[in-house]
Amino acid sequence: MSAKLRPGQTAEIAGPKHAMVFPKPTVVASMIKRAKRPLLVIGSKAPEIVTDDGDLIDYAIKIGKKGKLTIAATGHLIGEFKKRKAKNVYSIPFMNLGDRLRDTDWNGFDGKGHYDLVIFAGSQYYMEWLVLSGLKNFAPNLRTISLGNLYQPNASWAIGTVNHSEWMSILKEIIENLEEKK
Amino acid sequence: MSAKLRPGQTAEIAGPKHAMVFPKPTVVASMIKRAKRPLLVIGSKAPEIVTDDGDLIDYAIKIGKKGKLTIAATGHLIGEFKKRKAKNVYSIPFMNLGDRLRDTDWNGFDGKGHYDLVIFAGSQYYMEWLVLSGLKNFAPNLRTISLGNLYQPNASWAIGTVNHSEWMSILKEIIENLEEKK
Amino acid sequence: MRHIISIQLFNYGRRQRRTLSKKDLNIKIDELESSLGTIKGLEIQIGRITDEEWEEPMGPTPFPSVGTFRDWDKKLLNRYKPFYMPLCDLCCLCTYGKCDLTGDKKGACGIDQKAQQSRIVLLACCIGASTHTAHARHMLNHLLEEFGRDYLLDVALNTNVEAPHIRLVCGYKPKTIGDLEEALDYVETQLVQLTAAAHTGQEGDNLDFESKAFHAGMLDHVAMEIADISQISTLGFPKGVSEAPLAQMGFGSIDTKKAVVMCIGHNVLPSVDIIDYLMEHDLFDKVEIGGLCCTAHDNTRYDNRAKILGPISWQLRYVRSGIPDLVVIDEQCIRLDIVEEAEKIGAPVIATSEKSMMGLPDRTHDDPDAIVADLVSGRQKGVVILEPRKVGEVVVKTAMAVSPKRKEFKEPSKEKLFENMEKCRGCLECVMACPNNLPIMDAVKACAEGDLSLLSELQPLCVGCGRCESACPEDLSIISYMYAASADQCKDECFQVRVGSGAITDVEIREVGRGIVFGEIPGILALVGCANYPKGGGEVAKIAEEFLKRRFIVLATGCSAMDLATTLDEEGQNLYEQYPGVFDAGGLVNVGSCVSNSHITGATIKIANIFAKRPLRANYEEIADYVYNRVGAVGIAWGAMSQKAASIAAGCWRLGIPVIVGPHGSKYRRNLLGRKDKEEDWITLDARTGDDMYIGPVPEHLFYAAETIEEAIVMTAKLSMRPNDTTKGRAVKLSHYIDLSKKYYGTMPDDLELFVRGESDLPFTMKVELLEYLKKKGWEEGKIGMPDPTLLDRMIRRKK
Amino acid sequence: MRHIISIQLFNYGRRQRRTLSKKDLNIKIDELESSLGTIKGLEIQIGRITDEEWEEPMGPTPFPSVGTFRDWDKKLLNRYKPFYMPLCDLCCLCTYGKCDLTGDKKGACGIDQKAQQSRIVLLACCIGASTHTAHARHMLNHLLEEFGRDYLLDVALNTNVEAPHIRLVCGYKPKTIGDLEEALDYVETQLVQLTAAAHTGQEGDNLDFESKAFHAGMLDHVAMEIADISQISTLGFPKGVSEAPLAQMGFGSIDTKKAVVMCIGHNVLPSVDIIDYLMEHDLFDKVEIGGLCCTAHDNTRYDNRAKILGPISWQLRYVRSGIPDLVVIDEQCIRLDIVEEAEKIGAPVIATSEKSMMGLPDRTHDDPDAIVADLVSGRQKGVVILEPRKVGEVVVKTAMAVSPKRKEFKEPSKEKLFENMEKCRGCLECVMACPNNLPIMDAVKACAEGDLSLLSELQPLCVGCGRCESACPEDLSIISYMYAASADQCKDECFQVRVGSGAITDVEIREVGRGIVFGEIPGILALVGCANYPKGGGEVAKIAEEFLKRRFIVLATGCSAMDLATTLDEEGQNLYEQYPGVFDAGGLVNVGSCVSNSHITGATIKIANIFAKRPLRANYEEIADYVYNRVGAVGIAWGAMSQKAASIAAGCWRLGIPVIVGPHGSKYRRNLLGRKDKEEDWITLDARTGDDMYIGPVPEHLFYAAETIEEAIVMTAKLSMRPNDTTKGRAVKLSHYIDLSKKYYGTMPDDLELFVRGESDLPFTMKVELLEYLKKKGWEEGKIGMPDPTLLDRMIRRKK
Ligand code: SF4
Ligand code: SF4
Ligand code: SF4
Ligand code: SF4
Ligand code: SF4
Ligand code: SF4
Ligand code: SF4
Ligand code: SF4
Repeated sequence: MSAKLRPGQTAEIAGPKHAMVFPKPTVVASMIKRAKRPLLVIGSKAPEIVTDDGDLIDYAIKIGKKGKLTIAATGHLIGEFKKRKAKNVYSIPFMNLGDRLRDTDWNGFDGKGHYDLVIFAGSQYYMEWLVLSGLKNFAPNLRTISLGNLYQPNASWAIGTVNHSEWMSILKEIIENLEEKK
Repeated sequence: MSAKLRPGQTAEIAGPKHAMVFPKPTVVASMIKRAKRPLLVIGSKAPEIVTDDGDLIDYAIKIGKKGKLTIAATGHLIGEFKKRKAKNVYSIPFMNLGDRLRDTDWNGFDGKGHYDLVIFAGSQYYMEWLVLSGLKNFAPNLRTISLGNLYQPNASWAIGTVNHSEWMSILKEIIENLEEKK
Repeated sequence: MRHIISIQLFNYGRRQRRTLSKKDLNIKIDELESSLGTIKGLEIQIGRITDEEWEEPMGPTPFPSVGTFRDWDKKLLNRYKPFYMPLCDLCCLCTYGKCDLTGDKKGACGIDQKAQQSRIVLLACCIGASTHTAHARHMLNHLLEEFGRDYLLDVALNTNVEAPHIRLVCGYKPKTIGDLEEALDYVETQLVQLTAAAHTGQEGDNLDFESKAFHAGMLDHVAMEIADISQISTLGFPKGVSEAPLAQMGFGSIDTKKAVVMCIGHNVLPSVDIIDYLMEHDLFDKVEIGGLCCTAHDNTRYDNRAKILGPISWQLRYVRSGIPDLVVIDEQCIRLDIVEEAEKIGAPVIATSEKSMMGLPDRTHDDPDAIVADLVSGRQKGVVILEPRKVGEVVVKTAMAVSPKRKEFKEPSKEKLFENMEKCRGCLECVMACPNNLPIMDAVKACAEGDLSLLSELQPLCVGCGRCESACPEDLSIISYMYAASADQCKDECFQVRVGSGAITDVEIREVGRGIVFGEIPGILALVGCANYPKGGGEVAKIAEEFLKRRFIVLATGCSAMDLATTLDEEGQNLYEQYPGVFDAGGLVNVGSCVSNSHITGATIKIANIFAKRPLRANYEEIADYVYNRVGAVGIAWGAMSQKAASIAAGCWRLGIPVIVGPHGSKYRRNLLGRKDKEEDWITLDARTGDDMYIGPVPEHLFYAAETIEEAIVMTAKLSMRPNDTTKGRAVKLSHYIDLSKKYYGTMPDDLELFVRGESDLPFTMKVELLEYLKKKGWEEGKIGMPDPTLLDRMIRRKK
Repeated sequence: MRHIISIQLFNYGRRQRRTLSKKDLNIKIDELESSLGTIKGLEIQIGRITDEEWEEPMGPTPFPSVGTFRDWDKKLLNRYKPFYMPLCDLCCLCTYGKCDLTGDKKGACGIDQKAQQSRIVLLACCIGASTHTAHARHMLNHLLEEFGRDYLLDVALNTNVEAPHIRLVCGYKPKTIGDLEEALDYVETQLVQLTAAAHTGQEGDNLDFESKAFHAGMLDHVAMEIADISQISTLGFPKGVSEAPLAQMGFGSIDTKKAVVMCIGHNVLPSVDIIDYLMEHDLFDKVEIGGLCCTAHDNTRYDNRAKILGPISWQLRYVRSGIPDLVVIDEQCIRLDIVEEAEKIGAPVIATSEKSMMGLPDRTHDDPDAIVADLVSGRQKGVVILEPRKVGEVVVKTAMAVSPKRKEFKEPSKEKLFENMEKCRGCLECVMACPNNLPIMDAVKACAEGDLSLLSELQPLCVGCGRCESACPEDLSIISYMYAASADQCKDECFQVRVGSGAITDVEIREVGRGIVFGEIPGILALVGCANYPKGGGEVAKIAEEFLKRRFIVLATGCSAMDLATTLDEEGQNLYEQYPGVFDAGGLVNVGSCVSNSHITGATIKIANIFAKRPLRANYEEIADYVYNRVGAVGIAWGAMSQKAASIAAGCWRLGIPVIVGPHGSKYRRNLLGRKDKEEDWITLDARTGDDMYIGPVPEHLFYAAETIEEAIVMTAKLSMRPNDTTKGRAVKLSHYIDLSKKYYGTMPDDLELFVRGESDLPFTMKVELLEYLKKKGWEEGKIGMPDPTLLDRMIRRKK
């Protein structure tokens, strides 16, 4: 057994409690499917992340649609979603979002209750790291997933550090598996 | 793949560079056998570590004899070795030893040259942790092994966190495998 | 030798040090004989002889102690609750540790994670404030020695309120540079109390830690004020002039045929001696003096023939260019491997501060020529010279002697700079070590194959931290590669930077006060702090331009003031050249170095005092309440990274001024965020009646890390709103907010209903559209009040 | 109201603040009219009116600055090179980070791992020294207010040198408590400089950081001296008395039928008010006042009817016992969850320091009875009262009212204390969280099955940190279990502790000076610091006894002074009862609280000054050189864990006094270790001739973490050797070293040849045996010199 876990950034070490790495993409999908109030948080690097047929925003819209997730667009990203006519997308600064997610009294963007699973993608690595740290420490009951391609220790689960093509195929597989949502 | 490594102490996290865990005891033995100038460092907790037929000091003496290792007894432990008529044992405070090991000009207790592999057992967990940290950072070319039963992240290799009986059988297996030294 | 005596008065009725307000006295003794001996030229001042001019009665809180403003702080912290984001789950501050504080765990001392995070914030603020205070002390000691205690403070033209922070916090009015000492003593005493509070087993409550951090911030602004007004008064810096002269910045500003001296840091004293030496010996045509960081600003404030090399992030790049013949370091913002790096290019280092001695031998008391000889011969790679007035000669002589011998280093060949590149083993260590995960490996590999474009694209994204090199197992000189790949462009770059103008004058305050308070000037935007962000240059200038066009008053200091000079329009003009250098709507003022930040907060204080006639003396809470509720000031420290930045920001928070930082600012471990969705958080008192009133979330946040520059821009517009805005003012601010949202978010804001108090707040041209929107949102006219806003009970004029 | 003025003199010839040496002047003005108003009762002191008594000319280094003793420090650091052991490989001090500094990597600011580790050491020392300085400031401000500036310092019987640190460091001689302020101002100024040096981008060299840490340590001893001599002078504490009275300590010392007040911390002022109130109202038979940590010592110095509850590590245990009716916290060494813990037993908390407000409401300005009512009713779980003179009434009234209502808490049943034990799920989280990896789980499981023995065996091994509980997923109250398992024993424990005697008198110094300097008294052993080690109680007493028997002078302070009271001989007598309380060979003196540590270093300074007649005034290097080479003092801080301990130790290092810490002291991130195997490291100057001379490795280490108590004992004997030992003295020391080695190591030392200068150094009884040993080792007579040892060139009397 080797202790070597490939980190997302050399000094990313957080603490004793750190993210589990998904054994396979289908687990992500089924986790999302099982969630009652999942939220997908898309960060402002999303347009720079190029996929086969578009960018991470397109993937996000697909995931949102197929998994019936509310989407939070951070930074100034909302415009992109508007352009692509995505539904159920809210704009919120990343810091605000973190702050609200740790508040158990917050009832979500639609006022219908707190989220039970929050999935992150497309954010600046270290900023996501920190928001996840805030949540790990102060929202102990919130489950978090990082879909980024660099290991995020502060999430509950993470994809881990993978290269671009591996990453893309993981995301695709997640999307495919979401289809089957009953 | 799970990122969970069972730590030796909850907050033992050191840094990005941390010990490999031995896949099996024979590897330890062969590493020792391959070493030109190995040193075994025995800490003052050794008499408290009870084995089937004695204590860790007895094991240390066996390892020393079979693997032809020099032994450094830290704390006030030298008396125990003397009592048991062990040879090739030197007394030195743990801090001093660490300080000398990081000095490439030091020629060892016998003046015949620096050690190339240093094996630790029987020390206070956190004190070993720190000496190993000093060596990891400032003696980059020195290979270190922790034979303790709690994972020591700052060593080059460690046994990892195991319970007492697992630990004992690992130590025994190491001793057995040392026999075959040519 | 003259002995001059400063006197502290202890008023035994309080625990705090105090000055007498009117019982002042000045005794001069030319010669006095006593049984103890003879004293000549003795001057005794009891109290402040200057006080006679200050009729204002003492306010409630002179020389406040650690807990004095705790209630005020908690009012703010209750509205802007800290959202903690631990950068580490452990505490390693004592040998009981490391302790795991994850979640609800406690350390061996009983501390919990929130208290720990806020303790680290406090510690950072203490270190930051100590840094400016230590700087101020060093500066003041030297200036007192050189100019005498009686040297009159002369800070800004036509200005009565010379030291708003000292007046506000300490409750006295300094007249001479000697008078500054009492405030500095006070700051030091308080800082030691605060540092002590961070000790294991002292404070335990996170909000009490936060309040203490605010206290450190307040003290920091006093210290910065002392540092800057003492140097402005004595060294002939611009005194609040409009349209300050221009200085040159960039690689292209340096004539590499001259001997080049590179000064790094924050303390202008050694540089002053160098410039004086150059002037006295008429050597400006033989020697270039260029600076990095604040020393650069202050050098140009002293003499605008000095050059600005650039902000902190260019430090390593400049050294790698080989151009500097000699490096002078004073204090702060110094790369700690500078001696090693300078050695590689054959440039000796002169260290000039006890705070930063870098292991070099102390030659303060040696003969200058002997020192020069040792440096020129390379017998010593650097020396310490602690007497500022001894630096000039050594530096100039050494630089001139070294320069001709450094030919081989001064113009390194591309081959040399690109050395070893092909050894890249593709391990990705560089990328993982890079704070921004920049694609370094790809760029290096491409370059090795002859394609320089990727590397030169990296250059503007790189903050020059050197972590990639340090991580590289092949020890590749990645920063040199980046420099080499874009050297041809950047070598000719020369930008104009307006010289730091110093404090805002009373006249300027009087002229704009009304516009700001009633919202007709939409806001004051301060762009401050370091340039440690990717795309240095473009980003900050983009913000500045956006708000200059919208007739905000835009102020800049430190590296930000440099960085925004680097963006040119089609005509090759930068913002300093396009916009007037005046403290007025649409004006862009470089206030100066980092210690000049005190003038920005000082200006908001002066608005309350001079424009609104609020009593200033030892009256912190009322003034802060005023600034918070009425002065639409917003600070952006896009590249803030240091402990100093933390304490400067904390000084803004206590005054109620919101601060936005860049994304890595989230690493400050917490933000102070308002919750616009919670109406109960936005209840304010109406000073006229004492009624509670809902005012909407203005300003929404107090400390806030933005993810993108676009987000920061839109948020700035939003944070400029204040409960006191007139309808006209609010309409202007709303129109900017809407406009910028549309521009950068591609959509209307989704929270407009929280800022429109009544129809008359609506920008006229958008009225119809907006009313429709508001209707959908269920907006009600008048739900949001327009009180005479205050958070302080005692400001209520008529109690119910 | 009386106004009293203190005056600082600035000597313009130097940058440092200075006092005039002889030009002193004292003006009293009963009433003075000037154009500015009338002043009454004004007193002006110029310079030090006390100076007239001090004929000694000013030494070379009054008010030294950060770099003044850098050369001296580097001499020591070159012999005792730091061995760094990072507690973390990362740096997280600024938002550039986290940076990985492993091995030869550098941070984004250019710092390397060694510099980073030493920076953290500096920061710890700054925090530690700030803590004592802030304490001294608070103490002094209050005492000045209460007793007036002119109150005469009266520190110790028959003692002229009242303040060795102030005289040595600052170069003046304080006469009144008001005179202490100048030294305190100086310390604060310097500490801010040092804290600033830890800022990102300032100091870069590890040895310069170390030197700065030494500076912080030196300042710390000045601050501690100020704190202690001001309270000794004013509050009637013992003034260096021999055989100080005894006070009672332990659970058994408390009469639980009375209302029990538990005071935690380091600042006696609130406790003084409580004791005064008890005296004035004759309530000592109704109220017990017990203290933890230094407040406990100082309470008994004020009135030995006060009780010592115990050292820091018993804090949680005492609360869990349910006995305290009310908890008063002042500053330092407070468990930060104390409010929560006290709430669980229904005891209100009174916080009395701005440094530690714990989130409680500030009621300083409220009516005492209103506060009492709120606390007794439980409307408030605690309050802040910042005026020490208001605490007594509230505390006593509240405790007396609360006590009868707390019956249910005061004697918790075993069932209650053992609650939930059976829920243990065997997860081992407790064990992994325990700093000592104690076998908690096994003990809990055994206890759940009725076997209490394992738990009660754990109790003495446990340092009371609570990490196990915090980690336990079942929230089991492990500390309560441990308490309950051994409550029956510990409830009756009552130990005698000698009350802190304060400074060592000049007379005592005169009497023992010779014996110490020539080695006839083998050494001074100081047992200081916290009690955070397993087996608290046994360990420190074991050391003390070993050296008392060997006629060392044994001094103790703080929690160590408490801890060594807990070991009893067959007759039930502890060391305080067995050994005389005198500063002489074989004497055991409790010097006092942690700030009394200044008297221990002060005693070594006084030996140099009073016994050896070395000039004291502003003459630090010479005195340190003397202490280092001649005074066989060794400090052991077995449980040291805090930043304060770091700075106290640093103050010892700069004076050349070796310090041994317990194993967890390795977490201080570095040791300062000599290399006895390197002869070249042990060359010293002979002051008589200027010749270099090999002196052997004495003392071998400067800062050293021992693995076991036995190792510490043997090392203490070894570290007591000094180059200046007479042959007789060396023989005595060697015989202890050999004897203790045999006893604890079961063998002769293997390095004796390094300490035997000539045959006459050999203990007579072992001569034959030793000569044989030495022969084997190739020892040569006279290879090790016996110079008049010095490290300072300027001490050489006859240059070659
Ligand atoms: S300060 Fe507290 S939390 Fe930090 S290491 Fe020490 S005991 Fe643990
Ligand atoms: S120097 Fe530039 S490329 Fe290298 S790690 Fe730093 S930011 Fe990244
Ligand atoms: S760290 Fe060095 S060797 Fe590794 S990929 Fe980067 S440049 Fe290449
Ligand atoms: S802005 Fe930042 S980097 Fe620039 S001089 Fe100021 S502190 Fe240094
Ligand atoms: S707080 Fe910083 S230095 Fe301490 S363990 Fe965490 S990362 Fe390391
Ligand atoms: S202080 Fe230096 S090493 Fe530490 S985080 Fe900041 S840049 Fe990195
Ligand atoms: S309280 Fe005692 S048993 Fe529990 S973790 Fe601390 S030392 Fe270990
Ligand atoms: S942590 Fe709690 S549940 Fe787990 S073994 Fe320890 S006592 Fe039992």
